[in-house]
Amino acid sequence: MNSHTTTVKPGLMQWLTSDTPQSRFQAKCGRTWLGWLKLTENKLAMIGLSIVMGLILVTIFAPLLAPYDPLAADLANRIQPPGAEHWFGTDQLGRDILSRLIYGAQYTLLIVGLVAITAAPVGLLVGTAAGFFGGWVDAVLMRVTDIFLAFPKLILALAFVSALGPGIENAILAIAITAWPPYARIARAETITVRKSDYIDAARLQGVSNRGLIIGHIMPMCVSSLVVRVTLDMAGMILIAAGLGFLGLGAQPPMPEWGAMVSDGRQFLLDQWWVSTVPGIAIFVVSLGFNLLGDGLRDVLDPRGGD
Amino acid sequence: MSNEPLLSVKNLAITFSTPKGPVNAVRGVSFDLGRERLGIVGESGSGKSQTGRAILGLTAPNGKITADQMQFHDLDLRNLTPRAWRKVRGARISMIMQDPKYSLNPVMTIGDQIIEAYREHHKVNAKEAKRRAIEMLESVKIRDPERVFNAYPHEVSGGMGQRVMIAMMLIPDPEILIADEPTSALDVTVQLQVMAILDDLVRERGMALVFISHDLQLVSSFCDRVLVMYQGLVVEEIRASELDQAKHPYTKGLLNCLPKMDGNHAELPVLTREASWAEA
Amino acid sequence: ETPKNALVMAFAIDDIITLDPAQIFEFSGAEYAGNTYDRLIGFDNDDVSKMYGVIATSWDVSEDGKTFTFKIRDGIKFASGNDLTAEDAAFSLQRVILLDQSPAFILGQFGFTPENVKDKIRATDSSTLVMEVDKPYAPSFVLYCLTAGVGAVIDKEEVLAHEKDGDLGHEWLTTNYAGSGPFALNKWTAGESLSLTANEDYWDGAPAMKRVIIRNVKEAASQQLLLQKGDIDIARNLEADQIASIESNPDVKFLSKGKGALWYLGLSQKNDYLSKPEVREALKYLVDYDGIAKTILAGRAQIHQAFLPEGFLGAYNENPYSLDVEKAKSILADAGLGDGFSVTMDTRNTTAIMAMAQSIQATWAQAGINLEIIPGDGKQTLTKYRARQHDIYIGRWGPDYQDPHTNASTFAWNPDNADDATAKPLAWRNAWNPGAMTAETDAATLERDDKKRAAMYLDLQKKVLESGPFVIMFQETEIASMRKNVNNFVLGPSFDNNYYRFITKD
Amino acid sequence: MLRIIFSLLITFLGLLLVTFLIGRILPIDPVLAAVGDHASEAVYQRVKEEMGLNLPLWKQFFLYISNIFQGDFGRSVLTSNPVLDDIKRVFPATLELATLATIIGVSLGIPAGVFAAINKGKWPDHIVRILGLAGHSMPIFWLGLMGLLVFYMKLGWVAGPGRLDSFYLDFIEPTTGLMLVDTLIEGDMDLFWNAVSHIILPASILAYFSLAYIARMTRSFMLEQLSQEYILTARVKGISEHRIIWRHALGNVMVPLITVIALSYASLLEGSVLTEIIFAWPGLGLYITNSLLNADMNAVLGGTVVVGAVFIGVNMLSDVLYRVLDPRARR
Amino acid sequence: MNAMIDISKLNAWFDDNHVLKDVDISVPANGSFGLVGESGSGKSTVLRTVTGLVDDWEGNILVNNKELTGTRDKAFYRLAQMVFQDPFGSLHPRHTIDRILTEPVNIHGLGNSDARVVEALNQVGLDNSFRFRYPHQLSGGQRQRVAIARALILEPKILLLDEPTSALDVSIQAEVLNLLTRLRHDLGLTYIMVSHDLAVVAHMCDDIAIMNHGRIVERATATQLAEGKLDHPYSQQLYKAAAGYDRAVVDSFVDWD
Ligand SMILES: Nc1ncnc2c1ncn2[C@@H]1O[C@H](COP(=O)(O)OP(=O)(O)OP(=O)(O)O)[C@@H](O)[C@H]1O
Ligand SMILES: Nc1ncnc2c1ncn2[C@@H]1O[C@H](COP(=O)(O)OP(=O)(O)OP(=O)(O)O)[C@@H](O)[C@H]1O
Ligand SMILES: [Mg+2]
Ligand SMILES: [Mg+2]
Repeated sequence: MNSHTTTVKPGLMQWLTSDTPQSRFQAKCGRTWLGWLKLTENKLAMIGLSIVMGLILVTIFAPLLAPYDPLAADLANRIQPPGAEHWFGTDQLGRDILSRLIYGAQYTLLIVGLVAITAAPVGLLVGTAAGFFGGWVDAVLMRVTDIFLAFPKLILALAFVSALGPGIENAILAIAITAWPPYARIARAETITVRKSDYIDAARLQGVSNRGLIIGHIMPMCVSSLVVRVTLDMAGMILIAAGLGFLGLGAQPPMPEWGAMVSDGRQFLLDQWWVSTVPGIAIFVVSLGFNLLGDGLRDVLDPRGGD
Repeated sequence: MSNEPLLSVKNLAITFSTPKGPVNAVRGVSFDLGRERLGIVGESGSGKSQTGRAILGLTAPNGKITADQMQFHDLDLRNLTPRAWRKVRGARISMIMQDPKYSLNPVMTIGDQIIEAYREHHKVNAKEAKRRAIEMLESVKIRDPERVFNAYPHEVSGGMGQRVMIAMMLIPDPEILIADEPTSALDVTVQLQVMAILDDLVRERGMALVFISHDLQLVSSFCDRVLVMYQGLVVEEIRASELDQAKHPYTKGLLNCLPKMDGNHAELPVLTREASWAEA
Repeated sequence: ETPKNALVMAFAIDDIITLDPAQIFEFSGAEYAGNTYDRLIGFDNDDVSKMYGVIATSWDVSEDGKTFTFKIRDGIKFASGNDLTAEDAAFSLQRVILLDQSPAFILGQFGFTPENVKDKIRATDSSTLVMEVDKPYAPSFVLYCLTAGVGAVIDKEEVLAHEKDGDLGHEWLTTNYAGSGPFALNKWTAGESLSLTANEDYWDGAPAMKRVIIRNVKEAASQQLLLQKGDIDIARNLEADQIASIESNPDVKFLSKGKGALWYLGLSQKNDYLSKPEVREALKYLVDYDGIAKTILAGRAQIHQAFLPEGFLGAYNENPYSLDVEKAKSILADAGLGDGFSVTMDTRNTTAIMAMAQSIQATWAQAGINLEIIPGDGKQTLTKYRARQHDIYIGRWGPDYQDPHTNASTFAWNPDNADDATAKPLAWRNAWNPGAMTAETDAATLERDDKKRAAMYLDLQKKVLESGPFVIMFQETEIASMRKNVNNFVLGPSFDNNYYRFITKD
Repeated sequence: MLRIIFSLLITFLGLLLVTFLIGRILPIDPVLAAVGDHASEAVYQRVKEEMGLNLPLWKQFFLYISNIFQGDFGRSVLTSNPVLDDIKRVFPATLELATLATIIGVSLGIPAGVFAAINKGKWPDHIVRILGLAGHSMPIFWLGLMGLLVFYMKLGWVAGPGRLDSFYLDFIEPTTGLMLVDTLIEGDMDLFWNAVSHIILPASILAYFSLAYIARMTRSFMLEQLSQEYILTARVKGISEHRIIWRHALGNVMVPLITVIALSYASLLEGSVLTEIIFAWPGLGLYITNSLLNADMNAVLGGTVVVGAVFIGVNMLSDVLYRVLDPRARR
Repeated sequence: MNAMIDISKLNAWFDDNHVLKDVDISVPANGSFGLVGESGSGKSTVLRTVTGLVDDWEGNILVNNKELTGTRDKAFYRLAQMVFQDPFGSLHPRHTIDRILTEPVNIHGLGNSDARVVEALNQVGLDNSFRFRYPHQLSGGQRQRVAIARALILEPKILLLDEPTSALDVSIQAEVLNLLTRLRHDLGLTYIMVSHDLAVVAHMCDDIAIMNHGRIVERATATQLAEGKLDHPYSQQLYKAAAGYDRAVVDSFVDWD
C-alpha cells in the first residue's frame, strides 16, 4: 500500500503536501495529490479505477491484444464453446468472442465518454441557469426538463434513434438526450443552496457579472456532485445502449458493441450460454468499475454525500 | 459541598487518527468534579468539547481515549459496555448541546423527544410521562408548555429551543450535567436568561455542572471553579472569583484582549503565544 | 402440463391488427381466419394443384371463361345459428370489394369495382353463386384467388346487425366473429392472446381440441423455455439454433413445411453500381447460399433462386448460382470495378435477417465490396424501401395467394417506372424496368392451358434470374416445435392453411 | 394552486408536442402499419387520407389536442381498439408489476442500506454495495432470461412468462385489470396463486434494480444523518442504538428517500420494455414501444400522456408525503 | 457636516415581512458607525440594502453624495465594500486566495494584479506564503483577513462590516479589530460596523445606534455608551447583559419578542 510513498522523492512529497504552496501550480497539484491519497485509501475505488484504466488500455492496444480479426465470419466454426483455440468461444457467425470483446471496448468507452461530455455540460448549464436566475427562466427551463424527464427513457432514446437512423453515433446522441435532465435537476438544486451563500454575495460585491458568477463560482460547486453522478450513471448508459442494441437500434453490425453482442447471443442463452454471457459479464465488470470509481470519487470530491 | 468528588478524571488523553496523521486533541487532563459548577474555557480547538464528550463515552469512532482514572461513583468509565453506558447516559450524566437548531430531531415533536428521554429510564405510562414533561417544561419557564409540547423544533425560537433541551436533559434527573457552550448561539439577553434557569436547577437539585465556553467573562461570573485549556492541556485551574489574579500568561492574555466599554479606541493588547505553553 | 382437450401455443401474434377477413393481410391474422372461417374452395396442402370444395360443393366455368357458378353446400350453420346460403357467400365477396381494404385487389384484379360488384357477384338462389369476371382468365388463377383469405364466407345477417354508418359491420368485425369455421373466436386481447373455442357443430366434424389458446410471446428464448417446460404445446417462432439445441430433447418434436415466402435482396437500379448488369450478376455469386442455409437458417429454409416458390404452378426449381468469389471478382473486374465499391443495405433487425446480412457482408468483402448494414425496425426499413430510398434491401416476400401471378406481378411486372407511378410492385421499388416481361406477365393470366401457362412462367423466372435486380436466395420452411403428445397439426404452404382442427393429443 | 395547475398544463402540452413531433420526424410510414406491405397504391392513399395524414402538421396537432380535451385519444392502428381501452388494459399490468417490485425493493432496500451504513467500511457494507452495484450493472434482458432459466426451467419455483398460465387466460374477466386483485375478487385462490407465481420473478428482477438504487441512497442519507448533532443528543439521552437508527435517523432519512422511491417507482411505471418482452407481459412499455416502431402515433401519444400523468402524479404524491414526513415543509 | 453615507427613511421588505422601518443613519467621512441589536433586528439588512443585495426597499441612500438607485454600477463597488460575518462561508471553497484576490482586480481592469495581491495581503498582515492556499488551509482569523484584503483590494473608501469578528476567538478578535482600526486610520476609511457585542462596538465606533425589530430605538456616542447613559429600556438591558452573568439583573429582564 505504501509503495507510492517510497517511489516518490521526499522533496516532491513535501512540495505536494506543503501547507504553504508557493504557486498556483503547486496548490493545484497539492490538492489533487491529497484527493488522490484519499482515493487510494479506498480499496474499492482503486479496483474501480483499475477496471476503467484497463478498459482504456484495452481500447488502445486492441489490435495487439486480439488474437483474431473480430469481423472475420467463419460459418463452419460457429458457436464453438470456450476452449484453447477460442478462449471465450465463437458467436453465431463463427467470430472469436474474445477478439470482439477486445475491439468492442472502444465503443463502450465511446458511449460513456461522449454521453458524459455532452449530457453533463448541458445539464449543468440548464440547471445552474435555472437555479441562479429563478423566476421565469427557472420555470421555463424546468418545464422543459420535466417534459424530458417525464418521457420514458428508452422510448425517448428509441424515438431519436429511429428518427436519426440507427448507428452508434445516433445511439449516443439519443442517450445523451435522455440523460441530461437529471443532471439539470442536480445542478439546479446545488445552485439554489449555493447562490444564497456569502461567497456568492461577496463575489457579486466585487462586480462579478451573472455570467461570471455562474461559470466561475457556481459551476465549480456543482461539478463534483455531477462528476460523481455521471460516473455512477455510466453503468446505466452502457445498459441503455445495450437495450437499444437488444431492440436492434444500437450499434451497426458487424460492430462488436457489447450490448449488441449480448442481445445477439440471447437465442443461444439457454444452451450456448457463453455467447451472451461473456459480453454480459464484460458490461457488468465495466459498469462495476465505473460505479466503484464513482463511489470513491464521491468520498473525495463531495464529502457531504454520505461520509 | 464539593468535598466528595462525583467524578474523578486523571490524565485523560484523546487521540484521533486522521488521514494526515494522529491528532492529540486532549493531552493529560485531570480534574475532580464535586457538586459544583465547573467551567472549562479555552479557545477554539483547545479540546473542551472532547473532554466533555469523553465523560459520556461519545468520542467519535476514530478517537482513542486513554486515562489513568475515570471514576464515576463506583463505575469505571474507561471500560463500560454499550449497555452499561446507556444506563449512565441521560439518567446519571447528561449533556446540553450548543445549538438547539441542530441538536433536536427535526421530525419529532418536542414532547416526544422529552418523553423518550424520560421513559428510557423510568417505567411509567405515556400519560404520566407527558405530565412529567409538561411539568419540566414549566420549570424551565416556558409559558405555554402544552403548545410547545406538541410543537416541532423548527417552530420554537432559539432561546426556547435551548430551554427545551435543558428540560429534556434534566427530566431523568442526572447527577452531572455537561453544558457545551449551551448559550453561544443565543442573543446576549436570552443567553443570560437561559443561564439563570440552569443556575436555578443546579441549585435545587444539587447537580454537578460542567460549563464549557470560550467566553471567559461569562464563565467567571457564573461558575465556581474554572479550568483553562490550551491545545489539549489544562494550563490553569482557578477559582472563578479569583480570575483577575490568574497566573498563567495565557489566561491573563485572554482576559486582556477583550475590548472594554470604556470609550477607549486604543489598540487592544494581543496574545503572544509561547511554545512552552503547549508543552505538557 | 396443459389440459388434454385444449391446445396452448406460443406465437408472435402482435402483427394482428384486425379480425375482419376482408381486411386481414398479416401472417397470424391469416392463420386465424383460416381456422375460423370457411371459404368456397380450398386446395390440397400437399399438391396445390388439387382443388376441392369447402362451402361450394361444385363449380362450373362458362365456355367464354368469364362466368363462374358455384353450388353451395346445404346445412351449414354460422356460429350465430343462422343458415349459410349463397347470399352470404355473395355478400362476403362483394363486401371485400366495397370495403376496399388491403387484400381487396386479389378479387379486384378480375374487374370488380364497388360500382359493379353487386351485379357481377350475386346469388341466383339460396344455393347458387354466380361470379362474372371481365376477361377470360385462366380458371386456376381465379380459383386460387378465391382460396385466399378474402374468400372467407361471413354471416351477412349477423354482420349487418352491427353495421355502423354503412361500414358493412367492418368496425364490429374487426374485433368480433361471424363465421362458420371449425373454431370460433372466444377472445382476442391485442398483444396478449387469442383464444378460440371448437365449433361442435362443424359440418366436417368437430375438432378434438375444445379450446385453442394462442399467447403472444415475442421473445423466442421465452418460447423455448415454455415449450421445454411443457407449459405450451407448440412453439411457433423458434430460431434455427434453438431448434438445433432442443432436437435431442425426447419430449419435443418438429413439424416442417415449405412455405411460399422468399428471402431476397432487392438491388435498387437507382444506384449507379447496382444498375450495372455485371454487378447484378456478380452479387448473385457472392452469397454463401449453402453456409447460410445450413447454419443460420438450419432447416428453416431451402436454397431457391427463382421468384416462384417450389409448389407453385411453373416454379423453376434449379439453383444456378452458388458462392464463387473468384468468378464474381472477374466479372466485377470486367466491369471496371476490380477495386470494389461501397453500398448500403437496409436490414430489419431480426435475428435471422441480421445474421444473413452479416454473412453476406463478409463474403462481399472478399470481393472488395464494402457493404454497410443499416439496421432498423421492420416498418422503418420498409418505409424506406417503399419510398425507393435504399441501395439494397434484404427482405422476405410472401405470396398473396396460391397462383403464380401473385409473384410474377411483383417481380416481373412494372408498367410505369416513374417515381409517381400508381402501381408499385417490387420491380418498381427497385426502379427496374422489366421491359417486355410486363406484357408477358399479363398475357400469362389469360392462358387457360395450364401447361402452356406454366411454360410462360418458367420463362419469366429464368429471365428475372438472369437479369433481374433480385438476388433471390431462399424459400422459407416453417418449423413448428411441439410436445411429443401433439399430433396432426397441419402446416400448409401459406399461413391461412395452417390448421388446428385435426390436432389430437395423446 | 392555479399556478401549479397551469404549469402542469404546460408540461402536458409540451409533452404532447414533443411526442407529436417525434411521431412526425420518425422515418416510419404510419400508413404501412394499417395496410401492410402488399396493399395497392389506391388503398394506401385512401387510408392515408382517412388517417388525416395529408392535413398540414399544425392542423393535425390541433385536431389531436382538441380531441384529447374531449376525452378522445383516437384509435390505435395496431390493436384497432380505442387507445383509452388499450391503456386501461396494459397499464394495470405495468402498475401491478411496478408496485410489487417497488414494495419488494423498498422493504429490502431500506434495511439493506441501513445495515450497510451502520457497518460502514466493514464486510456487510461491502456486500450490500457490491450486490447493489451488480443490480445496477447487469443488462435486464440477460438477468430476466437467466432468472427464467434458473427459477422457472431448472428449479421450477416460479411460473413462466405471462401473467397467468395460458389456459387460465380466459377464466378471468378484468375488473381492475390487476391480476392479483381480480383473482381475489373472483375468490379463486388457485388463480390467485397462479398469478402470484407468474408475477414474482419479473417483479423480483425489477425490484433488484430499484433495490440497488434505494439501498445505495439509504446508505448515503443514513450516513449523513448519523453524523448530525441530534443523533448525539439522542445518544446522550441513553436511548438504545436500535431506536436511534430506526426511529431518529431513519425518520429523517425517509424525507429525502421518499423522493428517491417515488422516482424509482415512476420509472418502473413507465414500463420496462425489455422485461415485458422477456416475460411476455402485456404492459405499457411494450405497448408504447411497439406503437412507436409502427408509427402508431395515437397509441404513442396516449401512452405518453399516461406516463406523463403518472410521473406528475407520483411527484405530487411524493410532495404530499414529504410534507407529512417533514414538519418543516408543512405550511 | 459632509456625510460619506447618508441613509434616510430606509424601509425594506422580504416578501411581506417588513424588516426595516424608517432607518436613518449618517456617517461622516472617515467616521465609524456601530449598529447593535439582537438577532433578526435588521442590522445585516441595512448593510445588504446599501450594497444592493436586497431588492425590495424604499428610502434615500446617499453614498459620497450620490443617490443610489435600484442597481449598483461597478464604480460603486470601488467605493464601498463589505466584509461578512462568517469567514468560513464568505470565501469560495474551491478558489485559491490568489484567485479570490485577483478576480476583482481583473474585473475592474486595475492591472498589475500580482503586485496588488501581494500588497493587499501585506496590508492585512499575511505573508506571501498564503497566496496559493485554499480557504480550508487557513484558520478563522486568517480567513477573515483574506476577506478584508479582498474588500481592500479595490481601494474603497467605505467598508461595511457585518459582525466581522463574531465567529472568532477573543484573541483573534483582538487582532482583527486592531487591524481594522489601523486600516481606518491609514487609509482614511469610513466604517459601518454591525455587531451584537456592545463592547466591540463601543471599542470601534464613534457613534452607535441600537436596533430592535427593524427600528433604531436609540442613538448614542461611544462615550455615552461607556457611561451607560442610555434611555431606552431595551438598550439598558443590553448594556447590563454585557457585564456578564448576574442573577439579579437577569430577573429584571423583559422579553422583547
Ligand atoms: N473526529 C475527529 N477527528 C479528528 N480530529 C478531531 C475530531 N473531533 C475533534 N477533533 C479535533 O480535536 C481538537 C479538539 O476539539 P474540540 O471540539 O474539543 O475543541 P473545542 O475546544 O470544543 O473547540 P470549539 O470552541 O471550537 O468548540 C480539535 O483540534 C479538533 O480538530
Ligand atoms: N433572505 C431573506 N429572506 C427572508 N427573510 C429574511 C432574509 N434575510 C433576513 N430576513 C429576515 O429579516 C429580518 C432581519 O434580518 P437581518 O439578517 O437583517 O437581522 P440581523 O440583525 O442581522 O440578525 P443577526 O444578528 O442574526 O445577523 C429577520 O427577521 C430575518 O428573518
Ligand atoms: Mg466545542
Ligand atoms: Mg446579521
